Amino acid sequence: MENQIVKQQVIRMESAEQLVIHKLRKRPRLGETFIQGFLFFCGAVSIFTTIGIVFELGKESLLFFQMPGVTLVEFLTKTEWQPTIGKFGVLSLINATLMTTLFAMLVALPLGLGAAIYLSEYATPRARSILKPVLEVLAGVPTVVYGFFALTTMTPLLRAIFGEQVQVYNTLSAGLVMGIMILPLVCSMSEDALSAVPRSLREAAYGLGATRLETAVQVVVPAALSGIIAAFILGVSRAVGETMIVALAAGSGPNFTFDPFQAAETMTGYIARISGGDVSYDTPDYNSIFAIGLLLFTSTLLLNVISRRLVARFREVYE
Amino acid sequence: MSGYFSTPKSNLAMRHRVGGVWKAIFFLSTAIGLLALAVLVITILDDVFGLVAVVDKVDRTTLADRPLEDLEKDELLAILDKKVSVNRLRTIQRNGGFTLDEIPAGEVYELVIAEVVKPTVEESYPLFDSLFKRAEIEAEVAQKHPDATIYFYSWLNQRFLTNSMSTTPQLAGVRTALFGSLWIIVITVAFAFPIGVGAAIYLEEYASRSWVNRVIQTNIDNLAGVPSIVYGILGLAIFVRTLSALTSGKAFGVEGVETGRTVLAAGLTMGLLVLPILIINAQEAVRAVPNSLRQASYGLGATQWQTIWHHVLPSAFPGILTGTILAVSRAIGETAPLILVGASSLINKDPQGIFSYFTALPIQIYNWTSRPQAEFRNIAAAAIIVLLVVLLSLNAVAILTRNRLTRRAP
Amino acid sequence: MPRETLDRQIRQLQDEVLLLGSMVEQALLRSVEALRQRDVAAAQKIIRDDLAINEKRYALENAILILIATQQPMAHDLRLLAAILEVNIELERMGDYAKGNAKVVMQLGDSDIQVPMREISRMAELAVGMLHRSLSAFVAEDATLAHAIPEEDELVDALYNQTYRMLVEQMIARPEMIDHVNLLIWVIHNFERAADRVTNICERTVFIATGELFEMDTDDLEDIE
Amino acid sequence: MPRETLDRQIRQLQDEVLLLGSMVEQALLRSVEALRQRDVAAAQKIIRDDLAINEKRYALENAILILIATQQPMAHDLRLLAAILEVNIELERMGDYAKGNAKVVMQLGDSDIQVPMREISRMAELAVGMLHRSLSAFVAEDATLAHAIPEEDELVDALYNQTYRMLVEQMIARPEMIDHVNLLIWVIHNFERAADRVTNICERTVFIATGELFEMDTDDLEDIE
Amino acid sequence: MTETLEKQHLAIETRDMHLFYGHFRAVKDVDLQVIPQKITAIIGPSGCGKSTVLRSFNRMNDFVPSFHMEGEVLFHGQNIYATDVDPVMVRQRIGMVFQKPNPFPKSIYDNVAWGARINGFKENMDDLVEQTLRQAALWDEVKDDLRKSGLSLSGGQQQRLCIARALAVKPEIILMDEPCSALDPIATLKIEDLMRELSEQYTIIIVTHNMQQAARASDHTAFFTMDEDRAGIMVEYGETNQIFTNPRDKRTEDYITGRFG
Amino acid sequence: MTETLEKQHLAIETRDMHLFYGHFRAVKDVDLQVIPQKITAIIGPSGCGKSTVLRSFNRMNDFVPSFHMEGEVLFHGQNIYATDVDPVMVRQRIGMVFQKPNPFPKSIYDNVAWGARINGFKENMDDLVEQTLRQAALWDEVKDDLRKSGLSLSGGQQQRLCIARALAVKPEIILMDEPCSALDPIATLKIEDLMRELSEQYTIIIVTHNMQQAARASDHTAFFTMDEDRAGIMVEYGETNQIFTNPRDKRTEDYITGRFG
Ligand SMILES: Nc1ncnc2c1ncn2[C@@H]1O[C@H](COP(=O)(O)OP(=O)(O)OP(=O)(O)O)[C@@H](O)[C@H]1O
Ligand SMILES: Nc1ncnc2c1ncn2[C@@H]1O[C@H](COP(=O)(O)OP(=O)(O)OP(=O)(O)O)[C@@H](O)[C@H]1O
Ligand SMILES: [Mg+2]
Ligand SMILES: [Mg+2]
Ligand SMILES: O=P([O-])([O-])[O-]
Repeated sequence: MENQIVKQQVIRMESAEQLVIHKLRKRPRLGETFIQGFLFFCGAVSIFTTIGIVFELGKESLLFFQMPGVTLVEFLTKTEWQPTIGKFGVLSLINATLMTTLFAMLVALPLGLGAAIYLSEYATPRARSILKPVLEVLAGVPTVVYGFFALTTMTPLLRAIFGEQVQVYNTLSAGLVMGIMILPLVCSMSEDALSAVPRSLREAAYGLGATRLETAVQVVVPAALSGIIAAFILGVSRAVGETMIVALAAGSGPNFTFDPFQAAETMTGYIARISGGDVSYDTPDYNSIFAIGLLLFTSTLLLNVISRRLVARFREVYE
Repeated sequence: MSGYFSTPKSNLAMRHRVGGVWKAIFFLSTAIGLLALAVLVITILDDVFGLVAVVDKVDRTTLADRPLEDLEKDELLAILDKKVSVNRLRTIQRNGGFTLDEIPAGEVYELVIAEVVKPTVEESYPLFDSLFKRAEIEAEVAQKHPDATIYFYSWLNQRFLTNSMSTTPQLAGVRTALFGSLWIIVITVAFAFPIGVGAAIYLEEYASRSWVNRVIQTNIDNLAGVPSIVYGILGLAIFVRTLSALTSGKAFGVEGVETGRTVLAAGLTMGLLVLPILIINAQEAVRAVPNSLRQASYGLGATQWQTIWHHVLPSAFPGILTGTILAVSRAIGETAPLILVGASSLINKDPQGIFSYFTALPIQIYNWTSRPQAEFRNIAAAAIIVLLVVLLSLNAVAILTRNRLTRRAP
Repeated sequence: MPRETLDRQIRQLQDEVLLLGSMVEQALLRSVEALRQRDVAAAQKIIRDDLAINEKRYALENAILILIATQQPMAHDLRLLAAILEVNIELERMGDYAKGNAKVVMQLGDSDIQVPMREISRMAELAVGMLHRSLSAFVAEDATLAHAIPEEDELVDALYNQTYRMLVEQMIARPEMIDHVNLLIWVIHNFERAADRVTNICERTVFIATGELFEMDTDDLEDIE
Repeated sequence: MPRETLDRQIRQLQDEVLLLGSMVEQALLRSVEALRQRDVAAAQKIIRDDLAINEKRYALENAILILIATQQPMAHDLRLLAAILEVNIELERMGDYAKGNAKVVMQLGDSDIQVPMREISRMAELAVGMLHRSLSAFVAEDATLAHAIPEEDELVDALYNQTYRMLVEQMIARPEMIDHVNLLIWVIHNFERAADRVTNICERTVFIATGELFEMDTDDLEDIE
Repeated sequence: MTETLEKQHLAIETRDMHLFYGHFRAVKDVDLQVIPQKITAIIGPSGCGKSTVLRSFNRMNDFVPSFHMEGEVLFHGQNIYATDVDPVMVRQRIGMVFQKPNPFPKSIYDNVAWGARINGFKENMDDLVEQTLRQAALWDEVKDDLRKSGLSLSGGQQQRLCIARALAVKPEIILMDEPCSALDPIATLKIEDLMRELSEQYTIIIVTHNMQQAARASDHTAFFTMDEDRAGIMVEYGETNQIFTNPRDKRTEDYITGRFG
Repeated sequence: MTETLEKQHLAIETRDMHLFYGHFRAVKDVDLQVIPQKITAIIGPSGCGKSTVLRSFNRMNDFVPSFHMEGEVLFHGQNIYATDVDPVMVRQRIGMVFQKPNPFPKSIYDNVAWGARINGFKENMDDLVEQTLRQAALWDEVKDDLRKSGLSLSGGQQQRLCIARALAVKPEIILMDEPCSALDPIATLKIEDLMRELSEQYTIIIVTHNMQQAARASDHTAFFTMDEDRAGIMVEYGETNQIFTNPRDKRTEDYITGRFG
């Protein structure tokens, strides 16, 4: 009797087994394969973009350097930039770029970090939930507006303070306003890094009898350091690549000077000015913007790569 | 401190003092940031509103015995007929795409002012001066422009929104630029959204750790940091020059557009520009979908696409949407690439399709800002307000949509 | 209310205890019957059946250990299990008494000794009755009942003393029967001890119900054992 | 190696078992001495001291329960605790035997019964020796030793039989002494049972060491008890 | 215990199973025979490969790119890693419940119905939902509002919802990876009772860190540990009762008595 | 038990303590008397306010803006919520160890030294670090490389590092909020042994979800539960041995035997 039951069960199971083998067998899913192919193409579009950038910049730059009178050495060492008369020293442009960047970072770094610390360590959640978006509005304002701001407010302000030595177009004004523009970026990224530091770390510090400042500066900031540095570097990269503020406020016309009150054209400003009118193709002017573009592209790329590395390292620790 | 907790050796008082000082410093940093925002807004408002001193080229009282505003349409038409050449009238009608008979009295009135009265702003004053130093201003105007009328003027007005470009600040408007910007945005989104979301899904859901995918990912991350002007150069080289046959519409038999400096080229350039941002935002949204959800789905015997379509995308959608809108608002404000692909601030004809020449809001702002006359600064400020309003409403839409979607699917 | 598994398993254990208890009760009663009938075969059967009692005891003990190891009983559950362990040991011992009686039956054979059957029967009934009720109280965790049962022990003791005297008289009367009479003394002694052990079961019942372990008073002569 | 608390507490328990064991050994040996001296005072002391044994038994039992409730012992630890619980019960019972002997001493008073002191002493020595070694084996978890000890039970049984015969002869010779001789039979019986109980301790030792619970063979006449 | 069992009587059988992440051998040479309609627990120290083993039973490991395996995992006598086997199909037959309750952000009803729906369930969905929710001992608590979001339930209820969801696909085996580690003790006990009931119809394999849970809730227990090269090995496999009262291997004993490491 | 104790002999005493988050009364009317140099466990179902109570003992709740309390928490007879008491000082005297090991991303040495340093410790820091690491039973495992990051340790080691770090500030009381819930059973038992050793010098209060842990590791146990309005209340408080073998309150019994809810 019992035996019979077992046998029946075996039979039932065996037929189940047939069923299973049948059911487990693979079946083609064409739709899914097609979708996956399409999605891959979407991912690849960005590669085409990069190739496009590198190829175009490279090709035109090559044309530029093949033009008579243009040498790479001269390009990188001379301080005078007058393509129409055959002077190709990009240093004056670079110098102006560095100056505006420096001024920008002098504003953005301390204020951005200070604000970030305030928001993440001191402000009540309610205050933070209001203040942070308000600050981020600053980041959303188009840069051409900042250019307007530099021209109509910052420059008159500087002239009011420092007098007539301040030219209408000057790198200081552009740089300071750029700093204001970058401040929310630095603040927001730093704040993200700070608040990504687990609450438990702060509680640990408080639990040891630390004050708020000690906790913030000695525990939270070091823990978020690579994230903060990444924010700084990204800020620098942003400043280097920023166009509209300098185009409007820093002046048009290359000028190799260290005087912050003087007008001086940056790399981006130059590109914008030259291409603003109807440039005719294959002129020195036209080709030079590609060479400068290439310079811009490589330097910002470098900064971004470093910044991203740091963020990745930061993530590794806490995620 | 009392009782048990008062230890003489405690360094606490000192530590609390230092803490207080630094707290003040940190707060100050935040305050300066906020202050900057406030000053920015005030600067703009300062320029948008204020007193103007206006001198009419033709005295209004010579045109009619009543104030011009009160005239009937046919009376106004009569003035036009009398004072404006037939050719000029024809040009106006052709450019505007209307005939004088169709339009309402109000618009005819505008024409009379613009073509006959031709008021010129001799002097404009910023808002705060206008409010607080009105007397001085009146005195100054009375002295410099004895026949000017002074009144309080908002540079941001209906005419500003509906007029197209003009070389006269009072008559210039942003309609063409607004349409240009809208066209660009539509093209940008149509191009970047599907590709961006697709790429994000590919990278987050399908990509294995092969080098191809790593390269794609790194590449996208780095593209996001490339200055916008470089995209402009790219757009110039590719869309405007190399592909000019396509972007000018010649390849499709469209006539009348000679170069590739069209809305399409600008939209595609902007599309490339926002694509990495959009991908990264979408990736973040997709990544934020907890893995447990996917596992749950797979564990029930779902295929990969079923999992993505039914669970990952719905959950990520609010995030993707906000990410897209953020990317779009970036595109609206971008100026530099448009300069390179050849937006021309002098266009006063609305774009008729993707193969039209165009101008855009930020280009208009840039152009007006860089002009020397003070009145252009006023309309630049007005255009800035328009731009900011567009941006803010987009953001508001983003936030609202996200909130609604997240509430529905908690 | 979770812990269904634990509850079910505890109920099973309690059932097993009752089963073991009734096996022991049967063995005790059957040993009296075997003595009455001088039925050697029945006695042998009792001895054989004691193996089953022993086995059940070990099985129960093992089950309790497994339950403790796998179910982490606490508080009342744990006290209950500990108590079952103890009751289990007591029951097995009582089973041994029945076996002892059976061996006596075998050794007596058909000797013409006078067995005070009425008294022995009465003692057995009393002891088995106490056992039965103590197990009911145990399973029901009825502390009141458990408190009442040990008092009946006095009856058993009285019967024991009475029967003991009768047997000693028989010894004196028939010295050649001393060996056999001694065997009968074992028998009544076994019942007396069985009743004694019931007290322990009652102690455990009170322990489960209240968590208090205390010795119930059984301070009487038979302690000389 | 964590579980220091559990290990320490188990060691303490084992020490307590050894202590209880030595209390019981003392009580048994002292009961023999009291019998030899017919020392009623000493006997009374033994009876009083039995209270301490009982108390210790309950304390140990309680400690084991607490340990099970709080330390979640498993596998070997759990078997050990269960075994201690069982050994604990056995020891307390053996303590009762000593008390029983003491009561016999009190009842004998200065009756002129012939006590086979040599044999009883020898039995006591044997039984206590077995107990002592069984506890050593138990604490050391020495299964080999535990297997060897029960075999000595035969010696005790043989002595029991021999002494029993002597006592029965005395009964026959002096029927007026039957009551008192019966008391002496209790005494030798107590030692015989004590030796028997040692077997249980050995069973538990094997159980701890191997996890196997099996009854050691003690199938001999005294099972008629 | 297992030698006498015919292979068709086993729910899952592994043969010489080795599991790798890249070059790292995470689990070594496992021969495990899971008895149907019983609860089998896998216990062992952290990192010994419990989850890896469990996830190899329904090819959840396929999603880890570096993962590969050697040997066989037999289900109804068929190697589920054979090339012509569709992992999606495997997962329909062998369901899974995860460590953290992970209901879909949908209604309770849809949570249960979704899996059945994509697998082509055509009959009365309402009945299925009710039936599986009853099976998962959740019906009474949620029947008043099946439209409520699955996320609005308490942790323990969510986990039971996840179980109901798995049942709705009509699997034969349910894998559970520490299903109670995010729950409080009471919710845990409820899930254990539920497992016990389910084991009348389903084969359940549960990974747990909580030895007591394995002891309480399982019929068979497999103890894993790591050998010198950090590969997980199965040290002992047997009836739960035996493993916890009288393990055969010293390492098992040390682990369950807390004397390991 | 506690009535005979003079108040200066108590490590912590609460009087009519009510704890609120905004308008929600999370914990109601607790009168708890913590015995010094003993381990006191707080157990109870999820959400009954265990953590809230624990964190009120060193004013960690101050960081929750909506939190406020009524009643008194006495430490050496002084209410630590009195207006003139500095919470920073309270936290120096009453240290805390958290659920997830949270070493600073600094070296092992600095992890231990930091707390002492900011609190003005002026003596030999190396000695202090060694001594506290020894106390935390971690010295032997890390002495070879104190420069290594605290994060490179295993979970159990990290938690011991966190304990060492707390000890370095020389507190009198150590609060632990589920210190082992992120650890495996073996690491857990190690921490429990450590607690036992530390209780010779320190008063330890531990919140745990794991009843077995409370049973194993504590001297006294307080059982909390929620009343009808979801406020936490202390149901029973007594010796651990008694609570787990013979609780006085039905609710305690139900909870520890797993029959609650
Ligand atoms: N995706 C993965 N890639 C590489 N190695 C992995 C991966 N998942 C797990 N491992 C490694 O495989 C080993 C076994 O991991 P597994 O998660 O199976 O252990 P476990 O026993 O489940 O541990 P736990 O109890 O902590 O969950 C570990 O050494 C782990 O580091
Ligand atoms: N920061 C807070 N704001 C508002 N309410 C809170 C906060 N923290 C806890 N609560 C509430 O207070 C009550 C008690 O929470 P608490 O965390 O103390 O419980 P618990 O017993 O520690 O629970 P668990 O065992 O889950 O950790 C809960 O109802 C909880 O929702
Ligand atoms: Mg795992
Ligand atoms: Mg808590
Ligand atoms: O069973 P006992 O030998 O102790 O009466």
